[in-house]
Amino acid sequence: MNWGSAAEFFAMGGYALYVWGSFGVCALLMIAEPILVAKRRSNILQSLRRERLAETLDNHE
Amino acid sequence: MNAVLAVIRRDLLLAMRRKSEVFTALFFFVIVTSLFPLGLGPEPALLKKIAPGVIWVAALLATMLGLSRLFAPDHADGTLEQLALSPAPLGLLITGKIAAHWITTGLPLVLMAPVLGLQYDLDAGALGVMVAALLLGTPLLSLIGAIGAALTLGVRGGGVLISLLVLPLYVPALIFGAGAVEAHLSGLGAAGHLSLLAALLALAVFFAPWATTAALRIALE
Amino acid sequence: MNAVLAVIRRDLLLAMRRKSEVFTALFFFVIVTSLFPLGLGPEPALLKKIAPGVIWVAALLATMLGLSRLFAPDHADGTLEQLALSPAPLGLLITGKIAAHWITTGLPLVLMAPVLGLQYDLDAGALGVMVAALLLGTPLLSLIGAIGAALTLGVRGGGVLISLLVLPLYVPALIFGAGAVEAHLSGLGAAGHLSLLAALLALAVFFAPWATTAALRIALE
Amino acid sequence: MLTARHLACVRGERRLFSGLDFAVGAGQWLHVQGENGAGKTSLLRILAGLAPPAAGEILWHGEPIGRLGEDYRRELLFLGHHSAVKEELTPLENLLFAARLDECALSEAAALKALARFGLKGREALPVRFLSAGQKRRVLLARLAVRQARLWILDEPFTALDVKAVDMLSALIVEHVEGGGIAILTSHQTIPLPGGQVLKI
Amino acid sequence: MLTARHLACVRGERRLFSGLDFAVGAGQWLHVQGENGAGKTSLLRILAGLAPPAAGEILWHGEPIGRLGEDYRRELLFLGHHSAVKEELTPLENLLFAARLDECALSEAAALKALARFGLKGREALPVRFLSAGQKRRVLLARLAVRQARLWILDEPFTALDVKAVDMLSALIVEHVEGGGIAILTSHQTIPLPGGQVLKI
Amino acid sequence: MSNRLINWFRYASPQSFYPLAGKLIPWFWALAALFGLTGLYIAFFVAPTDFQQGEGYRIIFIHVPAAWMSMFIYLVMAFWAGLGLALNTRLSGMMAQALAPTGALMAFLSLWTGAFWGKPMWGTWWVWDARLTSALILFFLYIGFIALQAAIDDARRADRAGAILALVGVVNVPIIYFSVKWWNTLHQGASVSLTKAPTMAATMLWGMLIMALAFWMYSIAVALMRVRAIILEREAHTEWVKALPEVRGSTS
Ligand code: HEM
Ligand SMILES: Nc1ncnc2c1ncn2[C@@H]1O[C@H](COP(=O)(O)OP(=O)(O)OP(=O)(O)O)[C@@H](O)[C@H]1O
Ligand SMILES: Nc1ncnc2c1ncn2[C@@H]1O[C@H](COP(=O)(O)OP(=O)(O)OP(=O)(O)O)[C@@H](O)[C@H]1O
Ligand SMILES: [Mg+2]
Ligand SMILES: [Mg+2]
Repeated sequence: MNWGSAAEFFAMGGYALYVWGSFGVCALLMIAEPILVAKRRSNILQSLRRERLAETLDNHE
Repeated sequence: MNAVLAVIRRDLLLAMRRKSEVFTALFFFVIVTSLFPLGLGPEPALLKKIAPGVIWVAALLATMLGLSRLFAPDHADGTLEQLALSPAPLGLLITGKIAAHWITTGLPLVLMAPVLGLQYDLDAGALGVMVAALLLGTPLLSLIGAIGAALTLGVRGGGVLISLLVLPLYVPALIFGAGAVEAHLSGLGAAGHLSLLAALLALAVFFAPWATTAALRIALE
Repeated sequence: MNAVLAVIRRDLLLAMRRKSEVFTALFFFVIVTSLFPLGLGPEPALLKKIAPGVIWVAALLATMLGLSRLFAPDHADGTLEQLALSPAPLGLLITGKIAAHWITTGLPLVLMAPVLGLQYDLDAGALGVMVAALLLGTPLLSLIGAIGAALTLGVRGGGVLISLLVLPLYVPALIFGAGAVEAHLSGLGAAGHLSLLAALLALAVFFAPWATTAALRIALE
Repeated sequence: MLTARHLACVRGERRLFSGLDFAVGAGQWLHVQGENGAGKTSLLRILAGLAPPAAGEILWHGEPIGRLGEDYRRELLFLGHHSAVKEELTPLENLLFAARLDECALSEAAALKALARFGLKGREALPVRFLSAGQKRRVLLARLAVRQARLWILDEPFTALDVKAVDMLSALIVEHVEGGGIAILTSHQTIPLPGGQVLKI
Repeated sequence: MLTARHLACVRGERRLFSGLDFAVGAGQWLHVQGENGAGKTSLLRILAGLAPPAAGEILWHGEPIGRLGEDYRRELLFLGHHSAVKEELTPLENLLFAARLDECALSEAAALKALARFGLKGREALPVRFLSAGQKRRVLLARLAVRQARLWILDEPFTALDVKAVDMLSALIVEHVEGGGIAILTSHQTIPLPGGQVLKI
Repeated sequence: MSNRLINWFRYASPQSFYPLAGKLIPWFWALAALFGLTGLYIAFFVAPTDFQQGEGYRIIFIHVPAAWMSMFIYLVMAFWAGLGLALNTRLSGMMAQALAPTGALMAFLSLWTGAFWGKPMWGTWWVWDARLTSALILFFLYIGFIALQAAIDDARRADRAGAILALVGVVNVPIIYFSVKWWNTLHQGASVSLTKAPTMAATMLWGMLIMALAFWMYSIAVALMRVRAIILEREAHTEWVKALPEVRGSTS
């Protein structure tokens, strides 16, 4: 175990900006990417469902 | 006024529709600034010295690249005719087109420049001056460029001819723009250069749309 | 073979007819290399140091400028369809077009470069190396550029997209080309760089027309 | 009332026509006829004020159009071979933009209706680039159904259109003319319209 | 003998046609008909081998055109909306280049004669850019009089032509077909030609 | 045709690949999380402080995996692209398209973390070192690929144009790498160069490898997710997509 306290951990021996700047951006992007992809998927699913609905309505007319 | 907004909106929409349009002008800027070190060698001291010049030349070229497409597509497909036939005054509509051009090409450059400055090892103060200079300078580039674009319209081989017409006119912007950063780096203060740039910009805002419109009318005949 | 010659002849004729075409690529080259002293200030030692890099970057940009018009007009007016329908193999005709492109843009740069080198105070030996490097390098630029031009054909906003695709691929040519002159200046001898350039050129002569033709066929569908 | 007096047009060193006189009043239409290269397109562009005539003058209600400027342009709708249809935009976007440029209010619903009338239903959201030759023309012509203009100047409006579209367009022109409008057309096909002056150049 | 078997064409997500079967033999001509956007241009491009069909195959004398390659292209003349006419070059230069590309010998005198036949006398040395819409089409069509090809595929050859030119072109096509050639045309106007199969899509 | 080959072709069709990918994705996410957490634990709590670089060196645990993945993904992308061009299978192009953004992300991360490492170590955000420069150019190649595909709206055309670009790029990447390297070593600039990586302690190496595995699993998971979205977009009008339970949804 390298760290005496949480504060020490976050200070990263004076390299906090650099270490957390890297890890932070990395985490951010790696969380954002799957969310964006999931959103893309839900968008297309939604429009597909809407089309389907329109089709069934057309058929009922 | 409504018509002007329509022109701006449509041009932005077209830029978005062509998707790559905005980003490629930007990436061209990025790539050209990255090419210079490859041609020149990786010495930080040398690179720092040429940074303002390189960034300005790259901004100038990036703006210039898109110029031939400022009016040419509109000329080819008759939009320009329709603009001239619109009840709204042509000069105003053209100003709208120039504004849209700046938003899609100039503004992204201004926003990207600090990152490139870092690559060339510039400090925060110099970066600030550079951004200020670009903020004044890129609209100037769009305004002057529009004149060149209008003059070469319908002239075959116009795409390359533009650069010939426009680059000499860009020289003052280049000198004051790059000069501002250099003056700051050498401790002289950039205020003088920046206010000269601002004066040029004010001048161009008055005269460039007028000259552009006149040139366009000639092309339309 | 006859058809290839016809393609080359016609492209040269078109370049002449558009008059400005040849000269403007050349003038662009001249103007960019002359902008640097303006952006950087007149320090002879600094200028000499950056000369090979600046000249190569300028050559590269000058070649790139005309690329979007390598196939686009032929695509728009149906010439490309007719080339594909010609009994002669398309790959050969395309090689002809690339050759014509080099003759109209690359060759004039090679011929002009020594004069610009003088501006930057290069000596005769360095000028010789530079011409040799450009003679090997500019066809390489045309060949690689043709791939980019073909890929972006019919793609809206293609003109600027080309630079994004092509500039990264130009890096080796730039490094060895500018490197040759620098190596000569620093007394190391340019033979190594030049032979690498020649090797790259040989590679490109084989593969680039093939890739270009494949890309054009996609655009035609 | 559009009046032309002693119009002449010179292209290069070739005199295409000269001493052309005619007048078209409200509720009338003019069919400009001539061989290929006779100068029909050139004449229409001159009438629209896009190019100056080599000699003569054009009057709108007795006033030279150059002096009228905006007032003339507001009454005019000129459609040439490619009038401002952007290949990247959809038919709907093109139509809406044209309306805004003309400074006439057009709701999206009205635009959709106009497009449907021109047989573009289902293609409202497809970039024009993908459309067929005839469909492209229809996008252009849809402006006729939308814009309120007294004077229509149409250069070969019937090209590339199929039979149904030709009929529909003719009906539209008849309606315009009967409503007191003026139309000036060129066409190599016989125009299925009643009445109409003929101008041969 | 050109045979199409079960051809289908899909553009975007739209199926334009499918299951198209026809055969055109020597001395016959085919009129492809259909509304705007039906897929005529798409069909002609497929027949010329410029685009692959979504399904089906095209045979030339019983062999798939893909396999024939050069041998098919040598027999084929395809003229679309803008086929390789350079605006900067003169009609004469355009025609000479087209001939060289087709690998057929054409003397300058013969080229001039062909142009004159198409009513371009006096315009041989004027850049095409200055020509009128109809004159541009004529430059393109002059290739018909020059090139020896068995199969003509022409997309709306009559657009923009005046009455005289339409007659002249029709005569040329009749001559070609009667000489054992094959022609495939589209046109929205009625074609003033005798005989001919009709294909509706 | 042998049975194996038929099977292979079966999965090469988007229709059968779509559910398969759906089943695989959770597993890759689980593996990514597992390796990621282990890797982070090693990175922050097991690996000792570096005697030269202090705590700053811990960036290595994401920097190197990102750099590796950025190069590896390009190869995989080019492989799929080439396959698509040669065999004309629909899925290959979609795979290439799905991989590109993740590859670009990795390239960006290697640049970003490298810069954040370089500042404390060398005192500057950037030097024109061979490895850095070629990483930058690789990033440009990704952007070019993505921009080209985005600019072409016909999907099949975009696939094939992209494939040609990817193949041209894959020939060029080694050429670029060596040319940059040669350029740089010939010059010997004034800057610090990182030709010699610090000889690594075993725990560091392990941490790095495990993080690399985590990145790998992450890339696969995201690429599979994206390829599923792409399949839905492109095959939107086929019967099988309309019959999917997620499309029929709760409305029926
Ligand atoms: C923007 C800056 C940087 C970029 C773009 C970058 C890029 C790369 C790349 C592409 C690799 C993988 C190379 C390979 O495996 O062959 C790599 C590995 C590595 N980098 Fe960086 N780097 C940067 C900054 C740094 C800095 C500042 C350091 C440390 C002082 C560093 C240390 C390392 C180490 C130790 C490796 C692993 C070497 C190996 O496994 O062989 N990098 N970097
Ligand atoms: N620079 C020039 N020198 C000589 N003649 C020219 C020049 N520019 C144009 N022309 C001629 O002017 C005429 C232009 O005619 P215009 O386009 O108005 O014809 P049009 O009646 O519309 O024909 P079409 O029915 O073919 O559309 C053409 O005959 C063309 O050859
Ligand atoms: N990406 C796409 N998505 C949907 N439809 C498309 C797409 N691309 C083309 N189309 C449609 O395909 C058809 C193309 O038709 P084509 O150009 O072959 O028509 P045509 O029969 O020649 O018509 P015209 O008589 O107008 O020349 C058009 O209906 C067009 O709307
Ligand atoms: Mg006309
Ligand atoms: Mg058609």
